Amino acid sequence: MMNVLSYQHFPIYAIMVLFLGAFLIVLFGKNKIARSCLALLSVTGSLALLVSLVPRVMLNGEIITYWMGNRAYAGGYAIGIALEVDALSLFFALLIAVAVFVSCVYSIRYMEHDDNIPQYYTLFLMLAGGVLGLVLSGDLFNMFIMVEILTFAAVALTAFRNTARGALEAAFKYLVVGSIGSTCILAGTIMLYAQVHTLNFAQLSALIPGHLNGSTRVAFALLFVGFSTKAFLVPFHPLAADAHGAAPASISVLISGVLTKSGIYGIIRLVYFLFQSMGLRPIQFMLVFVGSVSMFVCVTMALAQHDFKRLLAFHSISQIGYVLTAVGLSTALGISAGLYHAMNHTIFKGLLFLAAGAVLHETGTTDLDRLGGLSKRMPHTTVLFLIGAASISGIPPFNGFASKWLIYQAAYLRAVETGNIGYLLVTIIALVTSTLTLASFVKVSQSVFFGRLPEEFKDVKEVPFGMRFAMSLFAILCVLTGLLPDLVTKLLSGPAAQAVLNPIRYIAAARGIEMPVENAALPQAAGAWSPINWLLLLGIALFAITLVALLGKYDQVSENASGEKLPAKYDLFFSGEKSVYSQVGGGDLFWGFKHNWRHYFSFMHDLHSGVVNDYALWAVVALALAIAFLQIVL
Amino acid sequence: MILMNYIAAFFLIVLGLYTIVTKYNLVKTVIGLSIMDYGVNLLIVTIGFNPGGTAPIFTFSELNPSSFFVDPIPQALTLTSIVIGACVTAMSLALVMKIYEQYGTMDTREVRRLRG
Amino acid sequence: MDFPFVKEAISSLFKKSSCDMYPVRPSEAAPNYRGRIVFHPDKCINCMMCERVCSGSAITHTSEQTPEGELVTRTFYLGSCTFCATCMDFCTHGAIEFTRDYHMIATKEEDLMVSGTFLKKPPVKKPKPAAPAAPKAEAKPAAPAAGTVIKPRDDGKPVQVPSKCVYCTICAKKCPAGALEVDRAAKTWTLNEDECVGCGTCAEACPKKAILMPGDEPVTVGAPAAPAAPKAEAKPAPAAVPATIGREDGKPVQDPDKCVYCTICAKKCPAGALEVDRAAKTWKLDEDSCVACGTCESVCPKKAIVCGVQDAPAEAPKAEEKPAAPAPAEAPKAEDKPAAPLKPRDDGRPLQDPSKCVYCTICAKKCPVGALEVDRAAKTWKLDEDLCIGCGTCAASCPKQAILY
Amino acid sequence: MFKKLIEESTGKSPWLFHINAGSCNGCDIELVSVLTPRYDAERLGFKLAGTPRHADIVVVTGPVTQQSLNRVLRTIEQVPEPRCIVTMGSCPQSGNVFRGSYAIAGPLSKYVHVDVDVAGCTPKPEAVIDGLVKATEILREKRRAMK
Amino acid sequence: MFSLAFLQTALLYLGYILIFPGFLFCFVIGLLLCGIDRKAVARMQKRVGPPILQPFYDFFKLCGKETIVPAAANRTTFMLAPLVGLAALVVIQLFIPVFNFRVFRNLPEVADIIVILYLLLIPAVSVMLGGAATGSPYAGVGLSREMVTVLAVELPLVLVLLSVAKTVGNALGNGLVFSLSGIVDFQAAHGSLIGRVSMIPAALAMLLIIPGETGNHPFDAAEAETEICEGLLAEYSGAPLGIYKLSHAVKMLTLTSLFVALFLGGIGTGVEHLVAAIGLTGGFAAALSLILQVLILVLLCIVLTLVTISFVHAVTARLKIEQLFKYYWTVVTGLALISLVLAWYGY
Repeated sequence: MMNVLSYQHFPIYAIMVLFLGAFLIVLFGKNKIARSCLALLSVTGSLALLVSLVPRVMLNGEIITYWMGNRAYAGGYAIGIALEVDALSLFFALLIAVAVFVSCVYSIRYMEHDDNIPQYYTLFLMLAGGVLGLVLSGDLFNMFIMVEILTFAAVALTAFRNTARGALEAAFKYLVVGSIGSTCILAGTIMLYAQVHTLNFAQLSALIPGHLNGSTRVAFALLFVGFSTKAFLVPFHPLAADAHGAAPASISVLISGVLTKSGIYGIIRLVYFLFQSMGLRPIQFMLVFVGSVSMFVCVTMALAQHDFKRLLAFHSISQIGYVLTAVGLSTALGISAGLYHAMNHTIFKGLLFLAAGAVLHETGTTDLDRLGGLSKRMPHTTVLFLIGAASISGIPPFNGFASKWLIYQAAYLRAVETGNIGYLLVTIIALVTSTLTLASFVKVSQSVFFGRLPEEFKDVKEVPFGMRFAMSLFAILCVLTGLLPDLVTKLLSGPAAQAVLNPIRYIAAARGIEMPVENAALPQAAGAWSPINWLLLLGIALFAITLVALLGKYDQVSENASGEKLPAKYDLFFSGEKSVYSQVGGGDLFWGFKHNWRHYFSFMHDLHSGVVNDYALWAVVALALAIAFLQIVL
Repeated sequence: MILMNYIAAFFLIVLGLYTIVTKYNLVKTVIGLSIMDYGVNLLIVTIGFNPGGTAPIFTFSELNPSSFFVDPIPQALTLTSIVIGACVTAMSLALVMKIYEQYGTMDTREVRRLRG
Repeated sequence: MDFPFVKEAISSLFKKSSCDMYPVRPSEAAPNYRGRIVFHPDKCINCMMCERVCSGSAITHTSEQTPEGELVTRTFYLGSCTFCATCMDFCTHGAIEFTRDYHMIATKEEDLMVSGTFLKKPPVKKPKPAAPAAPKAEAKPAAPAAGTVIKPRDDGKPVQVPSKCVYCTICAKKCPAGALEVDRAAKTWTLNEDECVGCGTCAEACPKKAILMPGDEPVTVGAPAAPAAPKAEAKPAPAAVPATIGREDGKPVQDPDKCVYCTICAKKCPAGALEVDRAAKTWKLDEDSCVACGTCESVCPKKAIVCGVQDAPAEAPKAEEKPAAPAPAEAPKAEDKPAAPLKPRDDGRPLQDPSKCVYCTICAKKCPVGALEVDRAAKTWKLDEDLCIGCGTCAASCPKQAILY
Repeated sequence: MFKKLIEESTGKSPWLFHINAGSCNGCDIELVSVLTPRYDAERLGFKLAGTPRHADIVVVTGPVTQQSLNRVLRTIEQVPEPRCIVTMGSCPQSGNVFRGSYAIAGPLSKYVHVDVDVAGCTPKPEAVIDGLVKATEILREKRRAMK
Repeated sequence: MFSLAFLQTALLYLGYILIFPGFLFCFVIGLLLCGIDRKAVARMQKRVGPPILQPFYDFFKLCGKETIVPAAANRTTFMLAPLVGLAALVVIQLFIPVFNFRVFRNLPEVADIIVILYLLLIPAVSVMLGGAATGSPYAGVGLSREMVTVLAVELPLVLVLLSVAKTVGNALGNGLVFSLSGIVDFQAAHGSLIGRVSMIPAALAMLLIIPGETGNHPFDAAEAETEICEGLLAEYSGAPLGIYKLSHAVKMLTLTSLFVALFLGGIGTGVEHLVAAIGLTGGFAAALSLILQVLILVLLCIVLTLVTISFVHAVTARLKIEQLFKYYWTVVTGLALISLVLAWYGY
């Protein structure tokens, strides 16, 4: 028996801490301080435990295999329940832990005016524990259990503010389609079990190549569709939009930053471990196709949105599309870029959702057509939002750009290597989607933070420090991961990508065999981008220009100091009319673009009908298509 | 008989999906989910079934290579799955009640404030 | 896509620019451009016509009584001017001139003022200038004897026909230049030759047609004059064209019966094809210049011009009636009911309110066509129906609001 | 030296903002004709700006009707210093033929200090150029007086 | 660390940023290009046009004007946005090689063409945010149009860059060359890219992209001064406005010199040999060849400005925003696609 404090126990501790916290909050949650401390302690503990594993797993390439009750291999069969932590698992676990930590810090102030806060924290920690369990688990059935736990918690949290518009509806739709997905996972799991009679992931990975037949292909399709519902890929994206829009912002962070990642994690495990020996090209095609479609459809859907959080939700799926596309490229560079982007997505999307939550917290609405001009009232939130927006839109030097840039390179290199014009198309879609993303975030900046302040929001204040602190954490991460792409690749995404490409080590580790780390060179991009140098140059140039400008009395401006009665001079120019509140509505901002695409947009609008039957039908059709595709092509 | 089970499981899953897709009543949707769940449970149990096997209840002393029993793992899975299915049903029914309070209807075609 | 200007753009790149380079190379305004006003105070007779016709009220004057006479300063504010040149047109003496100078830039309002000052000498109080003129003036009344023929003078100045003159002093009052001196008691009529501008106002004003202007027929003193002769000649004209009046070619035809020779048509004629002499009562059409635009017809206050062929019968009787009947017929009407509240006439001509009228003669002075005759002493107010063009100036100028319009 | 440079530049790059305060459009068309190839005021650096914030010279045409008065004043107020106000045509200087109308708020000079009057109805483009050049000189003077 | 060599290097780079390919160069040449453009347009319209130095006058005049911050505006963003936009543009200029001259000769390259593509968004975003910060509804409309213009231009620009990368990569046999200096090096060795069949449509597309990216007529729906009061700049006055105008001028320089680097990179690179041929060596020769190269670059930029910006301005009328979008996503994208397909199949 190992020492209880040995690092092999850390993964299970990290999960248990969260569930224990959930349990304790049920007991002691009546006290405000107690529950906040408990929640914070659990998430901090979980994060700390995972971070302490970084040097071993990421740098040394160690794979931690932990058998529950020390029931290791017996007779060639993995009977016990295992946690198996390789670089990929740890990579996702770290993302999750960070997102959960920040979200928890944010919740303390954000949720303080709600009822039933103990239940909130309980569900929150269960959700976190579920996702963490999912990514650390080495057992397919346990993955299913965790999926159910997190779906449950997520549904309950979506409906948490059940008086909010559409919250119940969103929760119900999520529950129905999510259950279809879970059932698919269960059915897929059991079909694999029928073939090879094991549920241990490593052993499954080892055995499936010998049992590749129609049944396993159906199982693959079922699992793929099941994890796709968790990642909200097209055609499951309307659920994400509904759920994100209705849930409290701190939960939206988890749904977008954590839940979708669990889906991506599942898909990676599925494609690169379980079915690693399957012919790669059709599966690559499937991943890249679904990814590109998600990327493009969701970004265009986002352009048409009028609600801040719904818009963010669609972007969330669009970014997941990037991740899936990159992962589907199956090159070291692509996978590394995809994982990098997954991480960045968690960070900047978390930041954006928190900013949306801050706006909702202060103004009570997220309707883009009603908001405006908040930058004067909420300057910090604005800056933080802008960092997030610049990140997601791929503006250098923030993290979104760093990873997207790698994705472009990877896609184009892949296109050139294979000579496949489809990858070229994907590169172009990825490049254009980035600009479309920028467009919709320009829209949000204009409609929420800049533009004119409506009368009803005259007395809006800045959000409390606790919330700003949480957002700042994400913002700092945004900048850091953007400025240090090499470090991130070396420390986090690179090892994870190596792990993905070497499933043999994973399989071997489960049997207790240490395989040497192949010191494969880190993926190299074709182009060059060193954000630090660029930032240095920009800083010097900006400093110089500012200096010159200030010497030229740039800061001598006439401003309306009194602020009382507006002299006409400081009024806005309205062709001489008295200023009235008038602003182009958020949804109608890009008329010139939408006009050319009006048939597409009206088609998409009709398609997203909001009827749960339609969404279920999409799920069924997707399932049918996946099964048909795999049966025909493979 | 085993084939019959598989067909029944498949039929139940498809019936559940059919109910979810075509019925515009929230409660019927929940029923569809349950049916689908039962179908999968049936599938699991069927997979674990070995014709002629005994119940997998042994002590270590009784276990020997020649003992022939049904696979116990799927049965354990089924139990878990049933529990989860029950939870899903309970949760969705709770949501349906709340939706009915708020929307005053059970028709899914009218529960579509979020769309587009 | 179509780019029609590609060739043009490239070729203009190598051509000289079509730019005027204005400030570097000065540019002249087009002929007849109406720019800065120049006022010749020496020519001005202070008839106020310009001020009356100015639509922008750009012309003002100030006057000051000095021992020398009335010091009148007339100011043209270019900042209010529409440069329509109506003042120039109306100025009988050419005191207003429009130059081609368009450079009217000012940083102060005063820079846009054009003004001129002149001395208007009082007609009576000036013995000096009257003296040298006296002999001439006296020489004339002395000369005529019975049977002599009095001819109009060649120099455009008036000549009195003593046999007709009743020394009513109207001419003296009307004279814009104050060149006439008439003494009713002494029965003298003196013309100050220097002052006289030959405008003909006196001849027009004379109720007895006792003043001859150039172009008038000589009068044989003692013999019965035949002033109606031209009228008699004019009358048969409409009769000659019984069914329709007007010309086929759209050029104007005058109705002599209605025409009051107010000259408005001539002034408005864009082609300058009309020549109307008020004094001579002639109306001449230059057939070559006329463009048959019909402007004269539309501006004629008396509807005395017909352009194009029109049906005559409807108008013929009116035309025949007017000279004889209407004036006397309507005048009594107004006098019949002094008690009843006066109503403005419906033909657009002014009507006096005797109860208010103080017979100050201002209306008569302001009347642009001299259709009013007011005698202060006699307290009479007479309207020459034929001359009146219904402009309303009298009503506007009346200080007592005694004229209904 | 820098100040001198700015002052010189101010004289060479006057941007116009045109306000129609009830004009008959005659002056407006002439103002535009100043920018046509024949007169080409851009030679002298003139440029029509789209908003008063960019303008140096405000050109007002029209007799300043009651309806437009407030708007004209607001717009003029929004022009940054140094600024110069030019009235073009007789209307804003006096009301011209509309003088005394119930709808006319009167000459512009009643409300703001007008720097240059360009008389004429409408002024010839040459006259407009003259007036604008004059305004430019005033602008330069104003710039010199600043700071 | 603070050795003499370090100090020397630091000073050198400071010089790069502030003087030669950096700020001063951008300022002078950018405004000069702008002046030449205005003059040329005037000449094409048979006008005399403003003096070539007019943009300088405009800039200095704006520096001397009052800066009014509207009450509805967010002051920090209002004042900072123009500076960031300009700085970003100046930094981009550092990455564009002047034939053989490169700022980062001894350092790893900082940014490739894909990065430059996105760096070019920063000035656009800074204008948009600055405009949006004023709260003016005109800025709202302008922002919408500016963004749509960026969207419209982005797709063909992406295609052009990809086809250039592919062509060079094909020719060198190593797949892809994203590095701008790599592209210029290739051209120095193998002749300008414009000489290749596959690059002609791309160069044409790029020519059409330049006025759209800079927001020049007829693609200036975003700054339509007659309909939406200069759009985003509606509330700007004084020095910040001057900096925006300067940024616009610098953008012209950046894009034309990017065109030179992408398609005409072979033209000026022979100068060094020429200088060597007439027997000059040493520092003087290097300086001379640099000066000659810069002169050639400026000359080419001027020609490009005349062709793409001035000429197009003179012969067209402003497009409506949806026409603009359609135009770029059909005609120009079509051209770029032809090029990409040709490059793909190795022509």
